[in-house]
Amino acid sequence: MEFLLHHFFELTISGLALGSIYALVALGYTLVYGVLQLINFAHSEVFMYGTFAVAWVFVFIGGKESSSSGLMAALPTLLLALVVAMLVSGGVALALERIAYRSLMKRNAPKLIALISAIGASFALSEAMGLRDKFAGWFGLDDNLANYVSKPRDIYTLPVTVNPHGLFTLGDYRVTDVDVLVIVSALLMMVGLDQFIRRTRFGRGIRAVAQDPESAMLMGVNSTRVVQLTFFVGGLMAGAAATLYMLNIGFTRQDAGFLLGVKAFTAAVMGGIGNLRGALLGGLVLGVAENWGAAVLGTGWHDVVAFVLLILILLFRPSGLLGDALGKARA
Amino acid sequence: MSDTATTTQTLLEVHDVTIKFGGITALDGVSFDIREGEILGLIGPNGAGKTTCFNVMTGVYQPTSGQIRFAGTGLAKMKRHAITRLGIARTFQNIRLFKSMTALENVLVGADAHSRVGFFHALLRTPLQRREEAESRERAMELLKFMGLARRADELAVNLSYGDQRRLEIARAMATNPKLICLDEPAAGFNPAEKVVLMDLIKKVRDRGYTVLLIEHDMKLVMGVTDRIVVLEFGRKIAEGTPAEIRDNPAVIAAYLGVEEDDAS
Amino acid sequence: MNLVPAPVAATFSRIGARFDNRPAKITLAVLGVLFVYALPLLNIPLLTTPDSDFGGVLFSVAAYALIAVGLNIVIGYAGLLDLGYVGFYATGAYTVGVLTQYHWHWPFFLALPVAIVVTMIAGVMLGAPTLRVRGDYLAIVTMGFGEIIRLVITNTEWLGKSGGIAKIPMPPTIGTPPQPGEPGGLFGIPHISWSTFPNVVDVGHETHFLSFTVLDAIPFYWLIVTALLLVLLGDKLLKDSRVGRAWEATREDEDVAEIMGVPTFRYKLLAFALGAGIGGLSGAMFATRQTFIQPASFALLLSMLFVASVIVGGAGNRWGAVAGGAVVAYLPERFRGFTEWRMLVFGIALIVLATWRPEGLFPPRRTRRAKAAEAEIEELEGDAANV
Amino acid sequence: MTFSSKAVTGLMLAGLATASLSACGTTDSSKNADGGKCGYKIGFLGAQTGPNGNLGLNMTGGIKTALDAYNKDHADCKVSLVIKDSQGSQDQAPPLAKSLIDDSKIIGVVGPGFSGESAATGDAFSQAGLVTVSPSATNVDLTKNGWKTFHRVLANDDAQGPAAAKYLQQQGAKKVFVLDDSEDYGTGLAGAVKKALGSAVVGTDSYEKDKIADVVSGLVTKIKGSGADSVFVGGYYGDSGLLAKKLRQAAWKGIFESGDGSEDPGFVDQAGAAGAEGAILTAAAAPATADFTSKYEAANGGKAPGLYSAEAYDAATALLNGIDSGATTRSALLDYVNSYDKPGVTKQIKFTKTGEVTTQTIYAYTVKDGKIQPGTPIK
Repeated sequence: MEFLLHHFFELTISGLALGSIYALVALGYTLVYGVLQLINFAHSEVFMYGTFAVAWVFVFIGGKESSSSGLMAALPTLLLALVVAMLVSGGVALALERIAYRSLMKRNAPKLIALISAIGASFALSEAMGLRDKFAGWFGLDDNLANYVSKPRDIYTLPVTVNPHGLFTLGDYRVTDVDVLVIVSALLMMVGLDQFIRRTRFGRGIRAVAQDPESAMLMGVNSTRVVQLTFFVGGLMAGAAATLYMLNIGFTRQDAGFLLGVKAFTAAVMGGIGNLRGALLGGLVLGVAENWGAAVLGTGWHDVVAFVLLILILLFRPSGLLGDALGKARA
Repeated sequence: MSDTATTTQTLLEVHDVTIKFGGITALDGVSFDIREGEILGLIGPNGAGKTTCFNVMTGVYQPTSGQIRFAGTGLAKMKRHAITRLGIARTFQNIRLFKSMTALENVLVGADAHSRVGFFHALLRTPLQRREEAESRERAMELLKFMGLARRADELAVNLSYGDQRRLEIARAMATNPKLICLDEPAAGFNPAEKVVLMDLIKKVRDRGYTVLLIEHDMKLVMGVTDRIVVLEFGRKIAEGTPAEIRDNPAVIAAYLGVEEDDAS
Repeated sequence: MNLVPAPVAATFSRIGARFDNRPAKITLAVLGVLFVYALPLLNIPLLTTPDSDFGGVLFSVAAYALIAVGLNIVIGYAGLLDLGYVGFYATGAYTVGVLTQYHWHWPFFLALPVAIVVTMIAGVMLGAPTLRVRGDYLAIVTMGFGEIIRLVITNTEWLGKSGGIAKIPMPPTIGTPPQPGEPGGLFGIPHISWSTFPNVVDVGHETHFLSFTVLDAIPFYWLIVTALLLVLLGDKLLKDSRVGRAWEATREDEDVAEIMGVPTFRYKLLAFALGAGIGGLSGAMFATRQTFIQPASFALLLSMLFVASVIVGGAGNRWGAVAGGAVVAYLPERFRGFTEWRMLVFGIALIVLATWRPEGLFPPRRTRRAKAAEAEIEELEGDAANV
Repeated sequence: MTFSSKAVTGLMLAGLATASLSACGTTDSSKNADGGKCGYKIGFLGAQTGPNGNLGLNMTGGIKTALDAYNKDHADCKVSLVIKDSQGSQDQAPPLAKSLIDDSKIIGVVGPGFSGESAATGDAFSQAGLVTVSPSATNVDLTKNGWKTFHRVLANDDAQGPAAAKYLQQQGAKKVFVLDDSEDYGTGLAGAVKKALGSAVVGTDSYEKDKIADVVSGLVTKIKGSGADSVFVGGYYGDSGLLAKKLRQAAWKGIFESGDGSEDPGFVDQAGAAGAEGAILTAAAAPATADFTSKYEAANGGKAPGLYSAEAYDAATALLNGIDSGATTRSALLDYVNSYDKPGVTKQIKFTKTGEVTTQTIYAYTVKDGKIQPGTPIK
């Protein structure tokens, strides 16, 4: 406890940085759930493909040789990686919608079967990444692409180590530029999305379908298009999260998504699933609470803290911190 | 059989019940009694608080103030299934059957409310369990027959015709062996000929010894079948009396009948 | 028009089904059960896994089937999505581990019922506070519970931490106790070998009846199949009683069920506890077969596979659950020829199955009937539209 | 219509799967104990897929290197390798072990890969008399089970731990923070280090293997806050590398040490050259020779050897030497391995009665200029 108080700012800032990434991924869960009442279990893989896209962009530009750089020097590559990762994740999310869900949704299949399809898609996507050298081998490209596909089941590191620099001091912790960038850009993404949903025509479509798919359709909203858009936007956010994750953590592997996905989903539910601001709050609360809890109880209890907190919150606020749904009334 | 109709003992007592949702007062100091063996009509324009009143009697809502007593027992804080076991059953305005269960099974769920055997009896198939199961089935079939649904016993509820579904709801409610049976707009969507049959049916239900509370829009039906009528408007009771008294009550005519003409179509 | 009124005809056919076919049905059932018991000895070509021990694979198949039947009570009957079922599985396994080896030295068959009871209590303790939260939230709460169980084991000295519990005793052998090189048991049953056709009885390869050793998984398979059959029987008795009706009504419309006098919360809790108990039973069997358990064996992913078993088979149908469990445990083992591709293939297979048969391989009778009715209505509507 | 066409597709898929499977499935042709002069097989039981698939692939790479050399010299009587992918999971291992045991052509096994699967299958191998040589299972207790067939070509945690502790103190460490990854290997090694360090330990903690990304910042705070001048991590390079990087980024100046699980080029990749600089990695293996590296690359399509590759090579070589010498039954090969005494790539390979390798020299490797430098024995 004393330790927590001594290092309060340090633990809180790093918790916020991690929580921002949870929150961005949580958005994908929350959006899809809001519109389809579906747990998009494979969203974690959407994130994972984003992390690889980021690493690959860096390898493409600077080679696999590891080097280090400051944040400012890495910024141009980072921005390019952000764009590519968002597009890759968005694309994977779209493909996921098309292959794993659309025909089920069309036929109004039980929600649970969509969950199975999602689990299957999650396995397949993760394994496909783990077999990337084999796929490259089919085309005889495994030598040319060795930098990208070799050691497929191993960790894949970002070749450039971005060294953070202290900006200002809070308590006795020197807040770094990376901390600030991660938290601020996650918040900006979040605010942008919130505005997008609230103010644009697409956003209205999403809200309309979320509230009442049938009436929305009668009112001329193309629900397939809206669902696609929802997946795509969720994918974009996951791509952004992937970029920040790679900046902060610096490595990935084919199962990196699963671990983070569980947390992000927890964050989404904690905040109130279907609620965008809830995802933000849930992510941040989860990130910080985990960090505090681990500091007091030991790092082995890190995830226990997360899940116990979730259960407690749901017991006292059965619809999450901010209530569920994109403004939908409860039945 | 019908001798109970003449008793005047109070079965259910609604005393000064108020319900507020947020800032809206749905029921405002409503009081009335239901007497054993009668058919009581509860009417009022849309939004008058009929269904709210209904829900508070069956434990779906808790009253903000006031109390409801059933056969001498206060219903406050009682679980909904316990209220059912005490002897209040209901149907739903928008039909809510267990769609993927058969007609017979729907009724059996109601009948189970009073069976005493539990998990271990079921697991071990004890004689007691088998006897009770047989009795339940017999009773359920009898009720289906009473409602004219015997031939459709093994049909999934979702496959029944609209009218059959309405009748099945009544059968299911009766199966819980209630003292009071509350029908929430049972004639909604019926044509005049069907309504006549239904009127008969409701009387027959009462003749079997049940007390009936009827929420209904259709004045003709209400007037034809009820013994007494309570009229609600904006969450308040504005009149109570026999059909004849209500028909002549100027407040009712002003508040209700005019409106009714409009949306009776 | 039929000459015989429909209800009468229906009654007749029902009576007919009950009496006329009864001996045939019983014979079939007995033959089926015998076949299931004999399966690991028969080495049926194509069915037998070429790259892994068939007896061992069948044990996992039966274990998954058992788990799926238990989870089917929770998901299929009561309609509660439980993503943390592995927590109960772990609880059962660790109860046996602690009771028979780590802290005490009880015999297995004494520890087994205790394990079931402990897991049921765990189920009630988890269910009592959480069953009030809404459906999809329950999924994540239970998922958290599954992780909590694993993490608590990982961090608790008393439960062996990450090192796990080793040398868990096997069930006692009936007959001669096994010695090194001597399998013991009551008598040996030769396997069948098709490669030496027509001389198919392979006397060099015997399974010793009720001799529990690490070298032969088949007696364990018999043990767990017996448990599975008993559970299936209990499942049928419950499902056909008012308990089953109450579950079904609750799943269909909880509010209405409550108003019809069904204490829905109590029934949900019962489903949860029963499901948990069966998970515990399966975990206990796993512990004694494996003789070594570690928290790593109870990862979250397993819960997903368990749920997949139930849904793939057809939620709400006990035979569907059995089939689903078998598919999920068997396919990856059968397809070992694919080596590193097999998990990819499995993932794709799940998508294909979901798209191809959204109601599962064996949907419950009701779903089938409802589907048929829906199709009929659609057809009628189609006709109407054409006119 | 759509339904039936889908059904057909499904059936075709299933049919295709079955056809391709039956084509590549192995049938156990012989039930005799001895199946002719040639056609011997050695087995491998360990991960090929799953979270630890990379380590298992390193191992099979080493085995293939040994096997290629052997088969080149014995073109008339080749030995083949049967790989059983356990995904590193102790739950999947037992039936796979049984299927190795049931194939009478398999007379020796490299593996099982990890401690968990070793513990789950040791009894079965021992009762079947099928010799196993593990390239990577280091849990101390494995050799205390009375198994007759278990061997390993690397020192157990009890040998490595004290040496690692000693070396750390020789470097001037006074206050050590000890971490483990909550897995068998990591906790075992970290436990041994803790015991050897005694009161020099100023703090301990554990994270979950492969899940360090969520907790690494908290760990850095803790380590810095404890005032430790050095850190020991019992875990694999994916996790320890990230921790090293984050510690250096947070301007922590102490000594970073980890065990053989981190002695892989992946550690430097993960930590970055600056993060890995000066890190000490202990291992029970002598530095890989250039000769082995080139042979490995030749046999594995140019891929460089990784963690446990050399150990697997040594294990396979011991078995193959036995087959070469005419020890072609299980019992003969078991005897042969028991009395084996030849130099390997990593060390002299000779086993004690319980199956421990006798050479328990621990080497300390230091990272310098982005490379793991050849190690020196810890004395």
